[in-house]
This record gives sequence, structure tokens and C-alpha cells, in this order.
Amino acid sequence: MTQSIGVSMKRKEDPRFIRGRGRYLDDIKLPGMLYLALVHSPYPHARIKSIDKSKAMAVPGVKAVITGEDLDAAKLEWLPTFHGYDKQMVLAFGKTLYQYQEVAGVIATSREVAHDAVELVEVEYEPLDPVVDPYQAKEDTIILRDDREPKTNHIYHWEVGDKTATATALDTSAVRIKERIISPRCHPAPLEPCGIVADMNKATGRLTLYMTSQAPHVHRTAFSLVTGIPEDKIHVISPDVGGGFGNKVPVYPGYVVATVASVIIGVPVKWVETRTENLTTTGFARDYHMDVEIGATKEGKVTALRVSTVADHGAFDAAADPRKYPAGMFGIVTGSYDFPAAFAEVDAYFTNKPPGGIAYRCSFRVTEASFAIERGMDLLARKLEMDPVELRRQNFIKKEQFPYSSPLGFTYDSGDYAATMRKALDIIGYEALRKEQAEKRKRGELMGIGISTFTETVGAGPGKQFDILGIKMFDSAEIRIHPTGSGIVRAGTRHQGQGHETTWAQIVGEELGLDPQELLVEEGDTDTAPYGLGTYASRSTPVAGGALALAARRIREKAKKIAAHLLEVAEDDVEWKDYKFGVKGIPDKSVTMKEVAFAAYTNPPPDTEPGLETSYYYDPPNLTFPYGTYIAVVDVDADTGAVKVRRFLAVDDCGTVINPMIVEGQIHGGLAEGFAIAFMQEIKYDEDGNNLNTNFTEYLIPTALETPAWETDRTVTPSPHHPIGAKGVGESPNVGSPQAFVNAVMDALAPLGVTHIDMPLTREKVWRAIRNAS
Amino acid sequence: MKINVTVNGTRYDRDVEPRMLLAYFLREELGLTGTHVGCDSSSCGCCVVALDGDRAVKSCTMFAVQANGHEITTVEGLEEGGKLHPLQQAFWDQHGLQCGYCTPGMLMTAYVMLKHKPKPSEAEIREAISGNLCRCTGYQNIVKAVQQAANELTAEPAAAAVGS
Amino acid sequence: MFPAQFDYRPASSVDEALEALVRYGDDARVLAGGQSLIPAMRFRLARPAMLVDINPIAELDYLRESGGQLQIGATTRDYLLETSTMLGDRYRLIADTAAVVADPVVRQMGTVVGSLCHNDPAGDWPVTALASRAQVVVRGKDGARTVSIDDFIVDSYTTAVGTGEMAVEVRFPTPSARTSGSYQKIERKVGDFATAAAGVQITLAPDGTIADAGIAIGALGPKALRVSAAEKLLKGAKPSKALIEQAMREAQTVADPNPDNRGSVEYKRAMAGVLVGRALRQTLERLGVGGLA
Amino acid sequence: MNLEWSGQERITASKEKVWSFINDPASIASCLPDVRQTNVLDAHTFDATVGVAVGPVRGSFKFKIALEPRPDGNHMDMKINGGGLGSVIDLLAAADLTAEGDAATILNWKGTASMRGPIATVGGRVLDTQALRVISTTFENVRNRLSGNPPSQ
Repeated sequence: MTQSIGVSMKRKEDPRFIRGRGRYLDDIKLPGMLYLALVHSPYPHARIKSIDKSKAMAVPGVKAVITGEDLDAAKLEWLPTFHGYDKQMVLAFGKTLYQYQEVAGVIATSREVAHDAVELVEVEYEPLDPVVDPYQAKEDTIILRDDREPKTNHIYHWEVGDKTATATALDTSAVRIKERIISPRCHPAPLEPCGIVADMNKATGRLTLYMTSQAPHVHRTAFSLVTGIPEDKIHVISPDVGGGFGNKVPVYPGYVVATVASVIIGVPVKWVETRTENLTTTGFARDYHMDVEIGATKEGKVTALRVSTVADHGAFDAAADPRKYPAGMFGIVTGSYDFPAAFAEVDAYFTNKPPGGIAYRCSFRVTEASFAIERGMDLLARKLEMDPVELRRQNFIKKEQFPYSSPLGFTYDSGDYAATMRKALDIIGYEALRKEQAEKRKRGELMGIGISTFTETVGAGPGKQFDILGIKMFDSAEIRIHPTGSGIVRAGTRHQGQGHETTWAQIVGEELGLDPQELLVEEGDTDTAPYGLGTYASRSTPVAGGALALAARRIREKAKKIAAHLLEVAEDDVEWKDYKFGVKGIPDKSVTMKEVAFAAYTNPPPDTEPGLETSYYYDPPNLTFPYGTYIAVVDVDADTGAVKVRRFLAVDDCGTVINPMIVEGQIHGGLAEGFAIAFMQEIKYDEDGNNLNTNFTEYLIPTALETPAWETDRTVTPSPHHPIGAKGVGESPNVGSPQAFVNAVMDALAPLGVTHIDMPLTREKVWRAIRNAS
Repeated sequence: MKINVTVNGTRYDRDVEPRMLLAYFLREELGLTGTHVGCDSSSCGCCVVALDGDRAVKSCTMFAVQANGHEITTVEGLEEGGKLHPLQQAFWDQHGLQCGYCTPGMLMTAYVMLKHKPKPSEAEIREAISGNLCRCTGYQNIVKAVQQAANELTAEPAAAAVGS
Repeated sequence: MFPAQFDYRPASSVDEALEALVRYGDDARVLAGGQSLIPAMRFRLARPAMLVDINPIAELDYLRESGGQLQIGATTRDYLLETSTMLGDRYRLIADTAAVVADPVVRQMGTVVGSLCHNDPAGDWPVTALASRAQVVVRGKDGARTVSIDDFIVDSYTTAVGTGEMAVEVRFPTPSARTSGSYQKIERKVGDFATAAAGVQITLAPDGTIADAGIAIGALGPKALRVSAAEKLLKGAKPSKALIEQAMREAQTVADPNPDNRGSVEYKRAMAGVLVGRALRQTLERLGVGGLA
Repeated sequence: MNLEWSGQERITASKEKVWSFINDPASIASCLPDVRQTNVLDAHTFDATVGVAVGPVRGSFKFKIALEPRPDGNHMDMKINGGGLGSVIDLLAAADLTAEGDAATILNWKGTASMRGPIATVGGRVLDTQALRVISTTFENVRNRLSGNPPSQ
């Protein structure tokens, strides 16, 4: 056997996907299955005066029409949100709180008939004035949630850091910047929509839920808590997931209504959302309005950071943040810089918009924080008339400062920010680009170079701090090695394209000296997989990856006993070397793990249990802190406001790299989403609360033609506390890139005096900024 | 309405409602679930199939009744004699897929494109797949995969000559 | 989403199609490429009771030069024009347009005539048809009539095709040798409806003056609009920077856009000028007249 | 999505005649374009079903219409709330009357439309102007009826 970790092994999951043999949710077709379609409110805020089901019920093939009142009678109308501070309606009950809110469900023999009948459900609304802007919500002139006490739209205030010291430091700083920086509402929009097939088997009393789920175990527990069905009677299966990006973490009304219908009718019920339902009702992301202030000395040494945020949470507080962290890991807002003082606060408000606040391809609220600090540093550089690279270099947390205690409470594990930035500057040819820019500026051409030297925190997380529904955010692995030396590996995570079937096999193969090709990885079935918290927030490798390595080491410990037995030496004389067990001092005497596996079943030592399997629940001692330097080079067309991204370089440091090919693929994908967020992706509401981006003709996903070509490289600074030194990478590119694009455009417009434009940087916004400046 | 459609070389006779979209005909009537549906607005291209071998079409924007008397090739029809089509192999080799949801549509769009344009440039590949969305890969490895397949498909006769 | 129920009639000849269109009147729609109609049906905005499918009519699938015209049949797909070598330099505006309609997969189903009949205010073909002074052949029970494109595109989504009629062909006059064109559009991404678009076709006289000019803009009003004032200005004049700037201003005057997610009235109107300027410069460059930037 | 339109009609009838006409639900209802069904509820309100057809988009909207005359006899607000195609359209039409001698009246009108639901985005590009045409055609028909011209559609 040879090395498994660090090898660009081709993906084990691909053979089924390239043949069209993946099995996604909508591919599941059970005998007698019925279909659910939902009725939605056209009003963002309205009282429901009446619902008339009769015409819909009369359509041949319609089996049931379910309303909020029906659910309330069954005590299933309200759903607890994940962090437990709020609850949300399953179907609109009494009033609707956002446009497209689910009002009723129609169950029918086909999708077409269900949609036909949806049109015939007559709902009488009494429109109410909507609250669309979180700053308007703050006024409390219209109270959205009648069901809550006290009567206010304010959800919570959260703060971290030394408020007084920060204020003092800012007040005495020679140079200060202040800007309202908005991370606009957007949506993950994986290409596979969300869906469920709920199958209540009245004979066995078991409820099987096929769900597009990034966290099947958590969903099992949640369904048990809501319905009162014992957890052993619920079986959640998350089949192949066609992209998630955070969208498939929450529990949605469609899931609940389909489940209720299956429980009542006793046949399987399928619900697959339309793209419009996906964009208008399921987990949105961001919507943070951040007032960022940075103080510095005249020489460019930062003195303090203060960020005050207004968060728009929509109609229910269903943000998918850990219980004790309502604003997630927003405290990472000091970024890669050594701030002597810092303070951050977040106030969240209800508005007439759908609930969510999910971590869209990022750890909880890390994208917002990273955007704020990286934009802030550029604004400060501008004010100081300093090269943004130089400002960053001066203020980086230095290599020797790790482990670094940040003023907002994190302990950064490892990093060498200056070295990574240096590498990026060399590759992109920074000096030459600045020279070219200077020449272009003389000719009036708009060229910009944008840099982002971000640090994120991922891998939630240590159980003493992080939980969901009270469940600690550990993760798990189970390994069974078969007699002939192949095996099955199961984890509590659920991949959606990240390549776990390959990388998990590589971790276990590396630890055990087995061929990853012969290690089958299975996830997503709660009957077989060990309990885990799922895949989101870049937690799979930092948490489950640790569990896998440690489970494998447990196997190895037992294997060592068996090896000693086979080698007829004392256990102390056995050493694990070159992926096999040898005898200290006797080079040619060894046994392979395959031989050990066979012996575990055929010839175990007399005092040892037969078999070779184990599980491990890993509670990580700390979060991990991946980082990187991203550089964008852009050209701006002053006539139209169009931005052309000429080059984009990402130099990432995610610690130990398990599969370089997969890591690079993750970075490409995250960069494309960061590009989309910077330039086109937004969920916008007009003043009446109408969603203006209800399908892919208006919610813009870039194609291969708009998306730039990506250049990537890396440095490797392993995490000291992670069993294999890995930090996680799936989200770095999405967290780190938007600000590189925006900084580049602002740099291009610098000669005109333009300092900030809110994302997305549409042509018109850029054009307007240029026109207003000149 | 009664229709006959040849899919991946097999003729199927079915009675369908006129409103049944071709994508759902393939998925629900024929069980060929490799063709996916990702939107309602003809935007995403997850549902692309080949019509009569020479046109890539979005099967969610075509009714099954329109396919009456025509030949459809889906992702399931790419493999020949147990051997992956060079495009399938290239997507695997180049890590041209992650979640796999857009993959069948991408493969079918590229499959038709390479028939008309056997030696596309990178820009031409990006243009040709711009009716297909991908959320995972950032497109770069898809472009590389199509390039690999194009090279292999155009090199094949030469390789065969060497072999004989 | 799933369309509401409808009846379906595949037609094997124009007469058969017309018979169905007459019988079902306003409840019937012609199905050609279906790339606008079917999504509208999926959203249940369009719900025709009868779809008359003209795709089986083999005789409507052609692209030919005949009698001083480029003739395109009602089921001819955009991609055929995109890939045709017949268009050459003279039909440059048409070739330009065919390469940017919707997205490359949609173009393999979508038709030129269907797009004209749909007459989306942001459609590409109405712009190009105006700039190149096309005509549409409309057939009814009592025979065919030829309608100039200016009369054909009546209003948003409304054309001169009456109940019981169908468009069977679009004709573009074959221009003289010293003709070229350019189609310019701003779209937020591939497949998006245009934020603004401009089509230009110019024929140069032997003395280097402009013998004929067609200029139209799209997505900038209730329908594609002809910039007549600019056309008049150019005709007989010698190409110059000042002339182009005047034409740009005329385009801005003609533009009457609606605000939407793509942009404000102000932005779109400004783009009317920018795009007409770019299309004029590119056309003239293609005719060997440079130095106008 | 909000849209605004305005217009003017010159009606060859006295202001009093116009005022009483536009105060009568049955009269106003008869002036709606492509009206399929009306039902007068009381002296100031009525229901109407109006056909909508633009290109491929065909359907009908059910409106509840409330007339709110100002006591001065010069100004009328019409609140038109309704829905169809899974969406909601709220129209507000305001008419101001000015006498031009005894035999003619100038009717200045202003309309705003707000749309919610699928048509606001998907169909907005199709239906925005159509919504306002309901108002403009209605006032045109008021003019034609009172001036003795044939109605527009």
C-alpha cells in the first residue's frame, strides 16, 4: 500500500453520475404515491379571511386539501426553529407574513392535477401594510408577530468584545473610516430543488422520509420532536443530493405537509418544490446591514474595529445558527488582522420576507464578517493613501502569534498570512499590474486590482460552545473492515457534491494502509449511519474527518494486537510503518492490514474479541481557521458599466490537503458563486414586499461565458489540533472572493473618487457611480 | 394521444396527455431518470437531450407529443457496449462534476456540439455550454473535460490505424 | 410547473394548420419552436385550449436566397442561421443576431418567424427585421399577404397576424455587395432578455457615402423601434464621428423604455445611444471605414 | 411593482351628467373593456370579471371595484382590487372633472397599478401596460358613451 492522503484520486461517486444513474429525490417513485402542490399567498402581509377548498376538492384525483387550521387542530401548525428561540408556521394561519407563504396544500394523484387544483383553492385575504425594510421594522409601528411577547419586531441583540475600549480607541485614532456595508439577501439555489417523499407504512408503524437533506439525523430528531413519533419509528434517507450550499439544512413547510398527508392517508406523498418556491420561500442567506468603523494610526497600524449590524431575518427567526450564537461566528470580523480593540453587535428584526438566514456556502455569518473587514481595510487604505497590500502586510497577525486569541473571542489555530499573500503577489505579478494600471489611468482607462486576505472559521464545533436543538455539534464515523480487507465506512455527514465517498476512503485508507478503492463510503441513511450533525458550514472535514481518522486509529490499535499475535512478538515490539505492521529492529518481518483483517475473523488472539470494527464520536477541541489571498484584476467599460474580470487568482491555505483535485474543484465552484454574489445574484423586494427574483430568468446564475477562468495555488499550514491537520475548504472561495471582486472594481473607479458600491455590482450601479463622479 | 418515440435506440409506444413535457415522459413513463429538471423557465439545461442525434434540446421546453416519430438520446444512451463515451470518461478524469445534477444535461449539450464542431476552442466550448447552468464546478473543469473528449474523438481514427 | 390541459393538433401542411386555426379561433396558438410559449404555459400565464404544431410541416423548414431575398421558413431554427455559411458579410446583421438569441440550446429549437410572431418587446429578431427592412408572409384561408415588418409588429406581443392566420416566412431583401451590419445587445447574462439592443445595417455607395441605413433598437419600448430620424440623417451622408453621435442622440430620443430589474429608464435610454453608436462603428469598420471611435 | 399612467378625455356632455354617470356602478361597469360579468353590490361597489389577452397570455381577472366620490362633485377615486393568474392587481384610478362650458367636460385621470405574485415578475413584462389599459379604455368608453360614439375595446 502507498499514500492515500494528498493524492488526486478520481472520484468514486462519479461512475453513477456520468451514466445518469444517480438517485436523486425526484427519481424516487413508490407504488400508489400521491403528489403535493402548495397554494401561496400573493400578499406579503394579509389577514386570511377564508379559505374555500370545495372547488379544488371537486377536481377528479384530488385526495385532500390541507390548511393551517387543519394542522392547528392536529397540533402540527407550529414548528420550532433550530436554535429554539422562535417557532414558525407550517401553513399560514390567521395571517400571511411573506409573499408566497404556503397557505394550503393539495394532495392529488398526479403533479399536474395537484397544480390544477391549487388554482381552484379560493383564499380571501385582507391586505395589511407590509414591513419590508429592517430599519422600518425597528420603528415598531407595525408589529408583525401577534403570537409573540413582547410586541416588537426586534428579535435579539447580541454583542461581543470590549465596547468601551473600542469606543475610546476609535475616538482617539488619527484616521477613521465609517461605511454602511451591505451583504445583500441572496439564495443558494442548488440546481436540484428541495423535496420529500414521505412514506408512512401503517403495517410497520414506520415513517420513511426520503429528503433532500444536508443533516438527516437532525431532521429525524426534529420530526420526532414535532410529531411525537418515537425516533426509532422514523427513518430518514437523504439520497443523492443535487447541491445544497445550506439550502437543504432547514425543515420546510412542504416537508411537514407531505408527511402529515402520508400519515393521515397512509400512502407515500411526494413534494418537489418548483424553482419559484425554492427562491421565494426556502432558506435565504445574508441580509446583513453592517456599519463598519476602523481606526488607525497615520502610519497605518489599525487601532480598533467596531461593527454594528442590522439583520433582516424575515418573518420567523429560522436562522440556522448554533443555539448560543444567534449571529453565528460573526466575531471572525477582525479577520486576518491584529486589532488591539474590537466590538461587534447585531440586532435582528422581523420583516415581511421569508425566513432563513442560512449559512450559504459558508460557516455561520462568516461571509458577511469577512466581506465587512476586507472592504473596510480597502476603505482604510484609500483614506491613508496606502497600497491595500501594504496596509494588510502591516496589520497581519504574525506567524509567531499563533495560537492567536482574537479580541472577539476566537483562538486562531495556525497561519502564515504574509507568506501566503507573498506567494499570491508573485504569481499574479502584482508590481507589473500596478505599472500597467498607472499607464492605463493616464489614458483614462479603468482597470482595477482587488485583494482579499481573508480568514474564516469553520468546523462547528466544540460541544461546550456549539449545539443545534441542544445536540452538541460533534460528528461521527463508523468503520467495518471485512475479513478480506475491504470495508465499509459510514459518517454522520451527507455530501452534496463534495466528494466524501472518495476523500473519506482516502482518510481511512491512509490510516489503515488499505486501498481507498476497496473502502465503500455510505452516508445519509439514519438507520445505518452513526448520528451526526450533517454537512454544512465547512464542518465535514474538520469534524467528521477527525472522527474518521480517530476511528481508523482505534481500528489500528486493535489491529496491532492481532498483528503481534500473527508476528508472534510482544505488542510493544510491533510498529506501524510504511502502511503495515513491522517488528522493531527486524526489517523483513511484517503483516499487512489485509492479513490482520483476515486474522481478526479467522484467528484472533485468544484474549481478543473477534472482528474489526469501531465507531468514533469526535468533539473537536477548537474550530479551524482556513485562510487565503485572492486577487482579482478587472477592466471596467465606462460607457455601459460592464466589468470584465480579466484574471482571478486564489491562493488558499486549508491545512492538509486530502485530495488536491477535489480541493481545486471546490475552490473553482466557490469562486463562481462568489462571482455571482458580487455581480448578479440577489433576492430583491420592492417597497410593497414583492419578491422580484422568483425564477432563474430574474435570479441570475452565471453561465460558463460570464464566469472567469480561475487560477489557483496553495500554501499548507496544517491545523495543529486536527487529527490529520486539515481545516476544510469548500467555503473559503465563497467567503473570500466577493470582496476581491468589489475591491477590484472600487480600485478601478478610484481615480473618479468612487469608494463604495453595494453588491451586486450591476452594470447600472457601476455606470451610475462613474457618471455621478465625472 | 398515442405516440411512438425511439429513445436510446428502443422504440416506445405510449399514450400520453398532450401537456406532458418530454422530460417527464422520459423520467416518469420510461424510468430514464438521468434527465433532470432544475427550473421552470428553460434556464438551467439540466434536462437537455439530443433530438434526432443532431440537436440539443431542453426536454422541459418540449412536449412529449412533439417527439412523436423522433429519436431521442439521453445520458443513459451515451455508453456503448459497456464502454463510457469519451465525454463521460473525460468528465470523470477532469473532475468535471460534483453533485452530478447538471451533468447529464452538460454531457448531452457537449455531445451534440462536438458533432457539429469537433475541434472547439475554449471560448467556443464556453459559448456552447452557456445554456446549461452548473452551481458546483465553476465550469473550468467541464471545459477541460470537453477539450479532452474532443481531442480523443478527433484522434480516434489515427489511434485505430496505429493499432491495426 | 406544469401547463394546464390543452388539445394538440400536429399539422402536416399549412392548409391543415390553417384549418385548425380557423376552427379554434382565438383559443388556438401556433406551436413552432415553443421556447417562449412553453415556459409561459408552464407558469400558466399562457393557456391556449389548442396547440397547432407546425413542426411536422417539412416544407416550412428552409433558408434560401431567391428573387432578391433571403427567405426563412416558419420552422427554421435560429441555429441554422448561426451556422449557415450562406449569410456571409452581406447578411452580417442576421448572422450577428442569430448568435446571441437566448442561449445556444434554446437556439436549436427556437425559430426566427416564431420570435417575430411572439413579438416580445425585448426580442432580438424584431430589431434585426426592422433594421434590414424585412417582410413577413402571412397566410390565411384566402391566400397569402406580405406585410412589411413595420406593420407586422403592432404592439407588445401583438402582430398583424389575424385570427385564423399564420406567418409562414420572413424575407430579408438581399442587399448590395457593400453592405454590412452589426447587432449589439446588453444582457445581464446569457439567456437573459436584453436590457437594451441595437441593430444596424448600412449599404455604402461607390463614393463612400451611405446609400442606405437601417437602424432599430430593442427592449427600449413597447416593441422594437425604428430610429427613422437617424436613418434619414445617415442616408446620403459621409460617415463621420459627428454623424454617429447625432444618430446616438436620435436613438435616445426614440427610446421609451420601462424600468425593471434590468435597469432604470435613464440607464436604458443611455444604452440606446451607446449601442447604436457601437453598432454603427462596427458596421462601418466591417465596411472598411475606420477611425470613427 | 408599481406603474403610473395618466390621461385626459374631453366629453361632450355637461359636468353634472358625467358626474352622475361615473357615480353609477352599472354605468361604469358597462365601460370596462372585455367585461364578462358584472354584479352591482350597492350604490358604490360592484364586482366585475374582465378578460385579459396579450399575446399568448390569456385569462381573466376578477375585480372588486369601489367608487369613492368626493362631496365636491369634482373628484372620484376608484379602487379596483382583484386577482387572476395566481396574482393580484390593485389599481387606483382617480378622475378629476372640469366643466368646459355647459356642454363639455374635461376628465383628467391618473392611474396607478401595483401587482403582486407571479405576474409581477414573470408576467410583468407582458401585463403591466395591460393593467393600465383597463383604466384608460374605461375612461375612453365613458367618453364614447356620453359623447354618443361607438365604444372602444
